[in-house]
Amino acid sequence: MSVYLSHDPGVWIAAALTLFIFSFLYKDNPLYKFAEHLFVGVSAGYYLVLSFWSVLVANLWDPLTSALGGAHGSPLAARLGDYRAFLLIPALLGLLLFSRFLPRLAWLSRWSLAVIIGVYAGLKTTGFAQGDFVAQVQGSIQPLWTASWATTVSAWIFTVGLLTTLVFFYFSREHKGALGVASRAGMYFLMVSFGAGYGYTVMSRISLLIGRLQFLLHTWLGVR
Amino acid sequence: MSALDRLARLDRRWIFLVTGLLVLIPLLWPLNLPLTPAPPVRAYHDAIASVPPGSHVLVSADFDPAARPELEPMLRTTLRQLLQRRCKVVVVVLYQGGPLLVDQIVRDVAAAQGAVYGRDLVNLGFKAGNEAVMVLMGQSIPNTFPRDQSGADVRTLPVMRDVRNYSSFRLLVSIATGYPGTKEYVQQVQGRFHIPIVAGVTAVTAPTMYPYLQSGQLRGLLGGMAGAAEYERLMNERGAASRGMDAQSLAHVFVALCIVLGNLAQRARARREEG
Amino acid sequence: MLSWRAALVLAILAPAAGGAPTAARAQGQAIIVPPPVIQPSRPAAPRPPAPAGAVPSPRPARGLTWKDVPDDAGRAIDLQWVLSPDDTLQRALVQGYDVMRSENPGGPWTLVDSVAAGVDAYRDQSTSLRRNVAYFYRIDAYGPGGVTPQGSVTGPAIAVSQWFNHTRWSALALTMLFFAFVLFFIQSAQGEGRKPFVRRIPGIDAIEEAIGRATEMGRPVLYVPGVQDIDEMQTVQSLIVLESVARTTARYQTPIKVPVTYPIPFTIAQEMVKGGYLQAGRPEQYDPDSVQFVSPEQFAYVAAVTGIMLRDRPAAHIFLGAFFAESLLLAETGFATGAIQVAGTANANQLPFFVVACDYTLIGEELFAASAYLSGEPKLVGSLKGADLMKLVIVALVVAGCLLESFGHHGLTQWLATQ
Amino acid sequence: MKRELPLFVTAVVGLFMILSFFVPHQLVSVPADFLQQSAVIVVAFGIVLGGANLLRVNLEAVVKRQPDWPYRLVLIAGLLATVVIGLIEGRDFQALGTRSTWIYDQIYAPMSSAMFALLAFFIASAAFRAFRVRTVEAGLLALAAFLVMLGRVPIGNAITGWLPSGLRLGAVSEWILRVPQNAANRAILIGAALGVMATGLRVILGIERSYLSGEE
Repeated sequence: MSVYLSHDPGVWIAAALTLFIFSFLYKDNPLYKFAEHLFVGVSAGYYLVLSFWSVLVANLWDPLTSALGGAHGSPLAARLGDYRAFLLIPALLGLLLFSRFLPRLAWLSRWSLAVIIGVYAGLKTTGFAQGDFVAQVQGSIQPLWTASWATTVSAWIFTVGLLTTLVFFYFSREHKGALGVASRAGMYFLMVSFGAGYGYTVMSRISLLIGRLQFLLHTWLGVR
Repeated sequence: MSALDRLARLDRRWIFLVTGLLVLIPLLWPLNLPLTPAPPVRAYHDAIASVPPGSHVLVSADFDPAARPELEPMLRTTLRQLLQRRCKVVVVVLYQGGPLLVDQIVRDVAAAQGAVYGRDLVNLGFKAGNEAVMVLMGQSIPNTFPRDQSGADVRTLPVMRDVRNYSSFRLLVSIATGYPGTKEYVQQVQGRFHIPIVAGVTAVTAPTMYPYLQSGQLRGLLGGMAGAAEYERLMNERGAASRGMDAQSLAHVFVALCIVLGNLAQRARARREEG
Repeated sequence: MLSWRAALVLAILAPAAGGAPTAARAQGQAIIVPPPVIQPSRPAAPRPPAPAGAVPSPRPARGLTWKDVPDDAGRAIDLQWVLSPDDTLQRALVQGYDVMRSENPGGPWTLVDSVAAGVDAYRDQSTSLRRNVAYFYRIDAYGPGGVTPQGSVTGPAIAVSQWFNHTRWSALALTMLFFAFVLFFIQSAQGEGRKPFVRRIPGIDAIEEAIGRATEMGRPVLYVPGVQDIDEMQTVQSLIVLESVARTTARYQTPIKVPVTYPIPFTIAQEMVKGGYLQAGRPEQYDPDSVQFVSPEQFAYVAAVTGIMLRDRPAAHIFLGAFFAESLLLAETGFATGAIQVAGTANANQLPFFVVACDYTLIGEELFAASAYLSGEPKLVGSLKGADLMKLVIVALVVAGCLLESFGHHGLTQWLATQ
Repeated sequence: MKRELPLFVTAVVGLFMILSFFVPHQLVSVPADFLQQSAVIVVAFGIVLGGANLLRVNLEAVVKRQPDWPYRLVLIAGLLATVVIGLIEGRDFQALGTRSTWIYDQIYAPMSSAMFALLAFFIASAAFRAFRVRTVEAGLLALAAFLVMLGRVPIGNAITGWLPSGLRLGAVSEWILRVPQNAANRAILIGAALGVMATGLRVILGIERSYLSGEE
């Protein structure tokens, strides 16, 4: 095993910041606090720049200036994906958000919120109706008698698990008697599912540590 | 004070230390435990292997550096398999922290495979808006991504000549860490535009993908580093994921041991407090 | 029987399988018009004229049919044809096909697109295609020997806009049924003016208990509304619950801290906390800095929140909303501080960590029930009843579906199918 | 009016978006697409608003010399440096070799990954301290975790190699994920979908009006 330290100052900075964050494992300390605050500042700045160039400029400013500059006919002749002067509406709604800095006009920002909430509430409602509700119900339907006994047993366990867990989410009655038994079975299925989720997740978490250690070992210290 | 008693009062920093060492040591001295590809991994590999050469494949790479150790090997191996099959690859990024990282990987693999940027593959870069962007892409991809990652007009790129929307693609590969990701593609795109999807996800999200796998909404699935390593195995490579699996094995055993020891210790303490 | 769409997919997936299309059924009325006059150089086509001699030009494709793509806004037409007999792997006479389009059976023809040899279907959705316009199509086979136009043209093909997407019948029916249930129960609860019965949900009851504990200890309450933007309904739900929580903390005169990841939820969270203090009759105690914008980056956010946990030492941590990997960092760091913790999320893969490290956990739908449960308003509680009735419908659907499948009837499954 | 009109806008927009899912006609799909575009743009404005807010709050803390003000200064410096450099570098700020790329690679990415890597330590500690098997429920949770954890790595199959292939840990963990885990997960998905739809409906119809609360 040989060691070959990196000569790139950037790698040294990255390694130092990594170690600052890891120092939290020992306890909260000034190095961690430094990294924490730097991280919050840089990440917020990064998102700001990203939104500015990739949405505000690319999707708003560019099409708007070209439409108002008369680049392709009437600025109002909108069609799918090309909204021309109509883009002034989201621009106005976006600017209204800044009314929050003026307490007397802060209520104006509700207009922007109203549109955003309306769009996403509507989109999500149907998205979940199709993708999570209908599709999941459909996916749960399977034959309960098959040629292979292993498949049949699994199908029964699956169906019982699904139905009892749904019963667990039933709010209109006290969970007593038969309902109580079913809801208890549902609880057991939930617990097995959570355990499996925990066990499965370990891999993901360890992976991240492996990634960081590989960086420290190979990229920074140059261990071969 | 008994050993179990002392264990019950154990400072969690000792656990941190052991975890760190168990991961570090096999990275320095590998054990090379064997790998067997699971059926969803094989299905993922086969779905790509059955795309006719020359057709377009859409790769949505939605992860940030945090998910890199798990998803980067998947993206690399996937791009390699696609380019070796002479597929035309279009990469998009909908996850905020990802564009730069993905661009580096794409260029790196393209260079290694001798693929020509703009002719064999393109990286359209990032667009904010989550599902809304997914739906917009169903109308028109060149309108949604007028410029690629490096600012070139996508209409001038040969690889984009036949690309209109999802129907221009034979397969959608979603390599995703969270939201927006595979789940949203299944909901918004698979439901509306009927394009076959395969996915590579972190080990965390993998269990929630099983319903989609079972219902046929996903054609194949890579889950976490193990999925990536098994996929590398199918491609006869020994990449970063395969190398990390030894550390995984030891750490998994340790966490399992923690559950057992934690309970033994707690029980001992409870008994002593009773007595 | 194979649907037309399935046939198209099969045809695409098996392009070189002998060249015979799986189901070339004439769905559009293909009218046969006299073959177009073959001109040696076509204005619209990019192909060079055939070199004389050497290689013969390919025989033409035939049997072109069209079909308006269903369930769209009149933006596309599907075409399918029978491959040229020369389109085989052995005889490399065909390199591909040009899809030609005209508004007139006699031309002039414009090139829409080219497809590779072995492909016998094409979906014309070019931006130049207009709805409600009659088009004629022709498929030209081309190869090293030159271009051979199809012997006949097909048309008039018209892309028509539809008012209903037929693949979404099941989603529409079930959504409408569900909405009807919810609205019915809301209406009847409002009419009767009393709260319908809902069983106790311990996790939600624990929220008030936690705030009470914090008040006794004289320490603040930490409220984490998830790490997603406003386009996530869990965030919306969590912000709604935040108002009730803020009302309680205002009543107990306990400070609340709300770090937020995204600006829009941040704006709404401010309104909510302010609203809560207003409702509790203590607007003067509202501290505008109690709601704090941090960063959309999930781990920058976690770093800041764990900072609050360690330095301000809140006695109650309430995590409600959409969570990802950060759930474990938050819950485990919180566990170490000894605070009472209540969590709730619909992100199934994060629930294990909350269940393990928190005192109470709201699972999935319980999170969405929280605002109604906490408010105690009859009409909101009524909507929970609607969801419950829908669950009974689902149970019935699954049982009926499984039985039907067991006896080999696939009707219900197909009706529900979204793909 | 300051409250009712926005609520009305939410209702109209929300119902229209629901409609657009079922109606492909251009009179519906084009405006719906425009609304989605608009939402994306307004959200981007929000990010700028958030940045301004962050700056304001932290500058105040520095001016008032709050206890942690030097760290706040670090935050402000990080924020301003990233924004100013990104804006100066223009729309190609993410190209290879720019300063923005350097900041991303050497500062943002390593810290993000390092925070994430902390999870590896916490998951072990949670297993040791929090996995208390006192009830049947907790026992099932621990058992499933134990089996899946070992079954997902090569070593699990290695130690159960003497069993028939269907009973090896790898196969057992696959079964747990595929059958009981999947069943409960699906019930959570369906329940949550109902919750999302009900909340969406209540918000759209203004029954759950409080997202626009606060004073008039």
